[in-house]
Amino acid sequence: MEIGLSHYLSVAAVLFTIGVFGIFLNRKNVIVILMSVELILLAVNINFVAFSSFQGDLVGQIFALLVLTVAAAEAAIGLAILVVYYRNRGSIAVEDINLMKG
Amino acid sequence: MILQALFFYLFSAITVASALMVIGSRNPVHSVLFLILAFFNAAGLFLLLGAEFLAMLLVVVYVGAVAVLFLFVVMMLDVDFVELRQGFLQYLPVGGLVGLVFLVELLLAFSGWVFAPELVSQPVTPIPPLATMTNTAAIGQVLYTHYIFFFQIAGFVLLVAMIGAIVLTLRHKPNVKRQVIADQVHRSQIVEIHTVEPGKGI
Amino acid sequence: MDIATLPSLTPFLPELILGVGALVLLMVGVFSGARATSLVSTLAVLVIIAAGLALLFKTPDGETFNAAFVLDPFARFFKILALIGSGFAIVMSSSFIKREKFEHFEYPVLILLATLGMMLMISANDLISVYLGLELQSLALYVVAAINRDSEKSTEAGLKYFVLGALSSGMLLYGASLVYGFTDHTQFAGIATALAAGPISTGVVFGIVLFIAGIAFKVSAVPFHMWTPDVYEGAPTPVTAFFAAAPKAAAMAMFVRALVGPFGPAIGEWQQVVTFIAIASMVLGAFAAIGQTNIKRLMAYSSIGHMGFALVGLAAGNEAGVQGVLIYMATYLAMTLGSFAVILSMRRNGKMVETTADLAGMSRTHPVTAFIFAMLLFSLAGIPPLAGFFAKFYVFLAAIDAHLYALSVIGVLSSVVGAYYYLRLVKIMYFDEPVAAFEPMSGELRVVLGLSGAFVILFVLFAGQIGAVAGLAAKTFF
Amino acid sequence: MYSAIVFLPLLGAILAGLIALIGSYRAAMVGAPKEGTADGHHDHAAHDAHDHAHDDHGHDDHGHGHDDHHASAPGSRPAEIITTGFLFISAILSWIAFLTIGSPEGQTVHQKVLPWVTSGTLSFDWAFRVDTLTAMMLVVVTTVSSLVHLYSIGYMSHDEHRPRFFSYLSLFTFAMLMLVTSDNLVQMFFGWEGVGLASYLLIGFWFKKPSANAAAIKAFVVNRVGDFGFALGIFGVFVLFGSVDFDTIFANTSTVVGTKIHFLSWDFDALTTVCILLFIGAMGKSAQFLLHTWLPDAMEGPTPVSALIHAATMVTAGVFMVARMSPLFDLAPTALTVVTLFGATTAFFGATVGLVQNDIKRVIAYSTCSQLGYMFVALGVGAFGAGVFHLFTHAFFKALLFLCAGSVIHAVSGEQDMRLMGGLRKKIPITYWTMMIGTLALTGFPLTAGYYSKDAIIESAFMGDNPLAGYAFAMVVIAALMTSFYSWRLVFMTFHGKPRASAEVMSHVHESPLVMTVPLFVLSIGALLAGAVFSGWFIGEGYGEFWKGALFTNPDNHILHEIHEVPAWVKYSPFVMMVIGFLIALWFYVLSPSTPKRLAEEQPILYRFLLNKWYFDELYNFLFVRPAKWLGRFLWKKGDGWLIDGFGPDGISARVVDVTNRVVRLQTGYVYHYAFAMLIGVALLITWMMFAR
Amino acid sequence: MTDWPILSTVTFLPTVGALLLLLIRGDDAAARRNIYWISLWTTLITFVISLLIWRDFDHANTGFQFVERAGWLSSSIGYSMGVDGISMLFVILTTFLMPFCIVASKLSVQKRFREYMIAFLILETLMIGVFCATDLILFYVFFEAGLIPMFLIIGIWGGPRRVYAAFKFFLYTLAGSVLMLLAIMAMYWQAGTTDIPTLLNHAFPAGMQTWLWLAFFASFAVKMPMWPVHTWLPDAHVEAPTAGSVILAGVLLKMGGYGFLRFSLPMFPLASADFAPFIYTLSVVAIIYTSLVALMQEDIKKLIAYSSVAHMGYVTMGIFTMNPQGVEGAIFQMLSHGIVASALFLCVGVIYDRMHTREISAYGGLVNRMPFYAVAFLVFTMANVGLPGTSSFVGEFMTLLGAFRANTWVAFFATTGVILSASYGLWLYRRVVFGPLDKPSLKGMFDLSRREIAILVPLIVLTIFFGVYPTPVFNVTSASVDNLITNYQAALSAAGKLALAAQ
Repeated sequence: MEIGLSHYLSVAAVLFTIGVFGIFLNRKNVIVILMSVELILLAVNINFVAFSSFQGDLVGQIFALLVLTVAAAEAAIGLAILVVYYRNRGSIAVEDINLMKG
Repeated sequence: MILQALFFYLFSAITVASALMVIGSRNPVHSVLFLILAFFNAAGLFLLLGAEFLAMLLVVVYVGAVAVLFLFVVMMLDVDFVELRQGFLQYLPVGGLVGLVFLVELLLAFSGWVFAPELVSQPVTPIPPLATMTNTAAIGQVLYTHYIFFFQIAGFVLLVAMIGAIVLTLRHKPNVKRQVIADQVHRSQIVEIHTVEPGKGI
Repeated sequence: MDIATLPSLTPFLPELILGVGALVLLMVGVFSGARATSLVSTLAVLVIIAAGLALLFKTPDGETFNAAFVLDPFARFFKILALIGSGFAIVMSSSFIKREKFEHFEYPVLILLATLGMMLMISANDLISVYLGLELQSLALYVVAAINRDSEKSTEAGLKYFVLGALSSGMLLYGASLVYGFTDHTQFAGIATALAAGPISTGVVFGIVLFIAGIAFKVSAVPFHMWTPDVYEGAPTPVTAFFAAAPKAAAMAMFVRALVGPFGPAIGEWQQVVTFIAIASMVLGAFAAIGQTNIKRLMAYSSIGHMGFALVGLAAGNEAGVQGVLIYMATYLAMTLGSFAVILSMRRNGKMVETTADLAGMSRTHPVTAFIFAMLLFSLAGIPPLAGFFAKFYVFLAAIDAHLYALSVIGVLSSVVGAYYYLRLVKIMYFDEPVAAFEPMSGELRVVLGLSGAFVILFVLFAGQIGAVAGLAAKTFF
Repeated sequence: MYSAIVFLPLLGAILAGLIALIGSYRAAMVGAPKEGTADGHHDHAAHDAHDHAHDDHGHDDHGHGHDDHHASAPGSRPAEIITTGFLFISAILSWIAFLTIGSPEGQTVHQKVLPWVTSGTLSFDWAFRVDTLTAMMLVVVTTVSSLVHLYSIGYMSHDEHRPRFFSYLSLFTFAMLMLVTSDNLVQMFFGWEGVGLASYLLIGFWFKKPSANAAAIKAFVVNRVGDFGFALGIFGVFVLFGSVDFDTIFANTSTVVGTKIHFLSWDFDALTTVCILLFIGAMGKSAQFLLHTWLPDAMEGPTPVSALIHAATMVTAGVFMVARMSPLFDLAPTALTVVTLFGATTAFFGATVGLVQNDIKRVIAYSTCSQLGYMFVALGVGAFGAGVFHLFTHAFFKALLFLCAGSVIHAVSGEQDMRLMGGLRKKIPITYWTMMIGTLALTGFPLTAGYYSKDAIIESAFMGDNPLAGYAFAMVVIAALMTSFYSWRLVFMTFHGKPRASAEVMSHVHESPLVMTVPLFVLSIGALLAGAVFSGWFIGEGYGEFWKGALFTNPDNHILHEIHEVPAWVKYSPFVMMVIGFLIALWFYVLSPSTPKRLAEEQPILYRFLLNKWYFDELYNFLFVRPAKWLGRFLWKKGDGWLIDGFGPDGISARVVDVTNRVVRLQTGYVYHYAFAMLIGVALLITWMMFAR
Repeated sequence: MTDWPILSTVTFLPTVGALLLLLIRGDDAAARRNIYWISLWTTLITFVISLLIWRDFDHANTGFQFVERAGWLSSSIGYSMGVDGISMLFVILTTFLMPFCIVASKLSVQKRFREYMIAFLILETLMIGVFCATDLILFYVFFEAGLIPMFLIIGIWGGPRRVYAAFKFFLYTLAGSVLMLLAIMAMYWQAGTTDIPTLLNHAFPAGMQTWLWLAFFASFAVKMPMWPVHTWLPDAHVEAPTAGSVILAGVLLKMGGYGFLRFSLPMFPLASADFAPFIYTLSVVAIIYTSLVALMQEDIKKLIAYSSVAHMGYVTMGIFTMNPQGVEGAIFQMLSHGIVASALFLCVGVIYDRMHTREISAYGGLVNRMPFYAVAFLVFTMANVGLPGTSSFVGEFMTLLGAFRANTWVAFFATTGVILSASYGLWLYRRVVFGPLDKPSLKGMFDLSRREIAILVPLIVLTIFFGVYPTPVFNVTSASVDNLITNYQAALSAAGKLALAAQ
């Protein structure tokens, strides 16, 4: 049984969906949201690498490389913001992030 | 081929399962650990696809740096984990439905993918055959030439991340003593240098 | 591949100035400590001016970095807007910095870096450049949103912005990956060729939709707008002013370039999406703003609505439409900066006030400010002969040309609904009895307000010339 | 000359008006602050001191006896002299014109004054067209008007607003002259409405009296109902003839006979439609049945006004108009039938109501109403000359009657109720005798003016060949009986019997001054002789030379010749009726004064029915006034307020606010909701794209 | 003919005056006086210059005159001005009414005098611009921009419910106009230009005409205002300051009628013919409905406002009769209403300044203390009623005549308006002016001041003058109107022939 591109894409799609789920189903913990973001980016990377590999084009891998870089930066910023938020509120429960609305 | 398929299913199954656990586990520490597991297996998938360098990078950068960072923060923010799980299933039906529709549509779209020969002109940056150059070398070959622009910008992104992290979290606590090298080596009026003749004393 | 060939750096000169300037200023800041915020701000403005001058006078059009970066009239137009937006944002924050003890020298540096990101977005000619530029800008913005780190609101704003922003860039990336996968290209020219060549597969369409979703988040178009009110309210006011102006222009530029350029052949697909987004934005912007009492929040909804109007031009997808978007964004920038100059001056007893009721009777206490603000508001509402009218005029002109009648009718009617809340502000300023006066407006805010007021009022005289310039810029794609 | 006739009264009106205005303005501005010093709005309390001279004194219908502390307006005398003088000049010129035009060699005079409107094919000017009919009307109008002016000098001598009064009178005269001299329908309409305005002003002259105001409005509005028809008629004429000039119209009458006009979805005979529409106008102005209700109320005005406007001139404008348009009417037999119907009915109706009225002026008013009916009967049966002749004679004796009534009222300190009069014969003999003459003329006593014209009408009605001629004949004969009865009733109740007024009033009764009695004499002469002198011209042998085509042009119309061949009983019937009426009146009010009361008690329904004028006011109130008010309020509150605003702007804005509240509630502040919204958005778009492709 | 840009001069002179006002500092009596005189002189000079337009106007020329052109938005959307027989008199009307507004406001406006005058002068520029513009976009700009000053005038200097009224006025009119804007754009793409003279000769496809017509109708119907979109007018009138009402009734309402004449009829003749019955219906309903409503009003201004709606019903009816009498009558009616309604509002202003109430029941018997006022008010009431000899009659008569030629039902029902207008007009007059003066608050009233006389007398003179001698007006309008109708008929018959050929 041949493992084709669509297999990889499907895995990526599932991961992506899980990541999205993680963002809006999660009620209690912001860190999990950040991890969900990482999952999404992982899914994207799988996509890129898979396409790159199946097309024989290196650009996809370069893109994935850069995504990885940016994702790391993003994680850093995200965590930094989370930390300052925690310092202010003493909580990282998602439900508490509700000062502004309407 | 069979082996490849086997590994594919293994890696992808674990990736998906651990991804689910990331968002599903009670304890954030477990989430991070599952995230690491997912990354490892994704790296495996990359290997299967022939992207060794990225696989390595994923392990080094993500597992080694990002995931650890997460772990660090989770530990640092002393959150009461027991309480953090309620309400998960409240919106699951609706959300699940929407997500499912979304997923199914994505999957359907992939079926339309064809490696259409008429589409493919020459790839801009073709992957050189493994015989002539390894994946890492090939990436290295283009990253600093063709894609120097992206590389530099990525550098700026990282710089922003650095500045951002510092500006947000760094605090100068007034009562903490810090080493100021400049002060130490600074010559001030208080310190006076006298050339003392040997044997004379001041 | 010829390694010896160095890419031409001349089209890249403004970005170079910004990037290097940011690094230098960072050094200046680090070595002078927190006291240097004002100095760094001033220098940052100078850097922006320098970049602008370079952009206007020293840079030829052209592609560079293997066509990942392009400078064309369209990009030039938007870059000017972005630079103006950022520059004035820094200028306007200077008094705020002094009064609120807001001493982060990183702030101007981050704005410079964000501006760099915007410039890259505007010039992006490759999906990768799009992504990197976007992230450079976004990361900086996440940080500045939360920069008032001791404020709950500010950090909450940063957090929300970050979480949703990350989600949106995930979507954008996913879309980009699909586009890449189904067209075999990340370069815009290649994508366009691939799309033009054959039938457009569902995968590409999904890619485009996800990509649009990602950018729509940046321009805060419905339904990806939800962050906007909260972030506008939570972020420090100068930051909000910045948010409202330059990044919108940059994201819109990218939006236009991506859809009209590489995705141009797929207009049949994305036109409906953009139409939907435009309608939703206009309507929501109009309706939701009515309920607001916080003026920053109100401006947030207002900007949502305005992005909807700008997208009308994009939805038309023709030359006139692009021209409309260009004019719209220019006008929007001027109006936003002016409005925020007023909002920034709303200071009483040493504290900023933010509710609309605080404007009561402003026409008596600050007649000139109130007059200009009223003109800005009428302009935002799209009443001739002010600039806002012409902005709307051009986008709807394009929409009619593209036979988007339903969109046009809904659009103009929602502009009527939207006019209500602008009028309400005018009413508060002019018809209501005065409350205590604000503290005197600082000089630089006066300048900004005066300039934007002059732009808005005198636009009618120069509408032809501005339109011509925008038309020239729009020709880039056609 | 014609310009002078028409415009002298206008000049007088303007001058008198200015005198009135300046005088009252000066009076009102005493103590007014200089503007600019106190921001223009005055401190009301500070000026209360100034209005001591203006206590609100209700006026009665006369200006005499009390209210002596009311100073006359300054310039009253000049105003009187100017207006009266101009009017007399105008009257003299009119007689000259009448004799010139009416003489066999007289020519119709056309005189253009000013262009008015030119638009496409529509074009009309301010212009005079003086033919015999006009000249006759000029005489009637200016003569009666000048006499009324003169009379008013005495009658109004104690009123504080005399300049205004004379200004109105002259204004009225001007408008009436414009009406009769017009050479096109629009100018006629100008005069038509102009007299309406003057009538409105004069009825409401005592503006403090609510009843006077109400009557004034009623007069104007009811007249407007007529004008509604008149205006439509003019439009119809224009559509038919392409012109509104009389000459053009009359020249082309034959071309439109039998043509149809599409009016209100149906095709009608063009001439009939137009004529009926015009006649509606005439009904309004001439107080014909259904549109008569304003005339009795108009008696709220000063009595000279009643004499001038509501007896002699304005109310006959309708008759004049139909006569003027006789070339059209004569070709529209159906329209003439309608005219006959209304004329006969009015003649009867007015007479019945006049039987029981107690207000001296109202009796005469209903009498006028009735007599106008006579005129229309004549017009309706095609005897245009007879109708116009009656107009002519009626002007004299009816003006006389009113002025006499005014003199009576003047004598009894403003009392108008005949039940409180009686026995005045000796005290005011001149009035009594002139009134006798008027009464005789009205009842058609042989050889008086009324005798000639009225008998001609009755005879024409008998001979008329339209379907309702028989009905008309019956009505006018019965009306003649009643006319005689109420006329004599008036005389007996007022002048004979025992005085029923208080002794104090009786002690004040005195004969009117010379300015008032001279007009009575003059009019008496007219009432006595106008018929005898002019009957030959109007309806007799001199007919053709006199009218010279100013009346009908239809060669088949021979009715004025045929009336000489009526049976004898017809010829004597009016006289018999008059005698019977006189005898009954004599029995009721002189010989057996208790009979009327008994009769009223025996026939309460009929009595009330008549006393309340057939309940027309109540009916109209019920049919039109109250529904209109209800409808107005309904449309305002429910239509505009509830429906249009409620579902329009207000409703929409309320819905907008609802939507806003709902939209704002979407913005919950929770990140996961926001993320979910984004997901839904993307999923939605993707799904849409999936199926839309 | 003058060779200087007279139209632009007239249009922008008031703006110059407004800018001059900006130079005046202070809020004391002297400043007030200066502001007043500058404004007055500005408007007077504008008026005098505008009279030159009339003097030099070529009656025989059916095209646009005094044409000015300059580049603006693009080669096909320019700044172009011009007047023809239809628009010229509206310019004069505007410039004519303006000084009255200034004078009438001299004392009644207490607060923010300078801003008030600036708003009015700007408004004048915009109003004149509407009638002079010969480019659709330019027209629209002027047309809509007028909302801003009017909004402020009502909102700042208005009565107690001014906020509601101002918003209603603004949003209602805006909602109508934006659709017109879209139609203008569609026309631009169809014809390639927004130049009105060119568009007048452009034949739009029949199907498109319907939609364009409806869009323009949305704007003009609201502006007119036609039933059932009239409800903003009574509110706006009641709350607006006197001069605001004058301008509103005198000029702003005319823009709707002008728009119908300038655009709907000549540019969309087929649609106009199709929709004429619709317009008739609305007009007749307006005449009867609003007259009945006026009958029951308790507020003087509201009553006059409703009567304005009724009178505008005559105008729309007349315009769509498409015969010379109807159209010229409609133009005349608009001009006449501009004078008469303005004068009525000025009259109301006079007593409002004294009593600060507009309730009819607060008055009564004013003639006792204010004879001059009573005369003036009577003249205008009678003019409002349509008495022959006043200018209103000419317009009313001709529109009705035109309507009779077009459709007798319409004429029949519309003519009932003469009865109703008499009812409410006299009823108002009787309640305000006649009767005994027994309200203590009224006893201190004084008659018109010299300033007020100076305002009202010219209006009286004109009302009567144009009633007696309307020829000057018809001289101006007739050629253009004939041309309009000829083209209209030609377009209709051309379409008819096409339809025949197609069969």
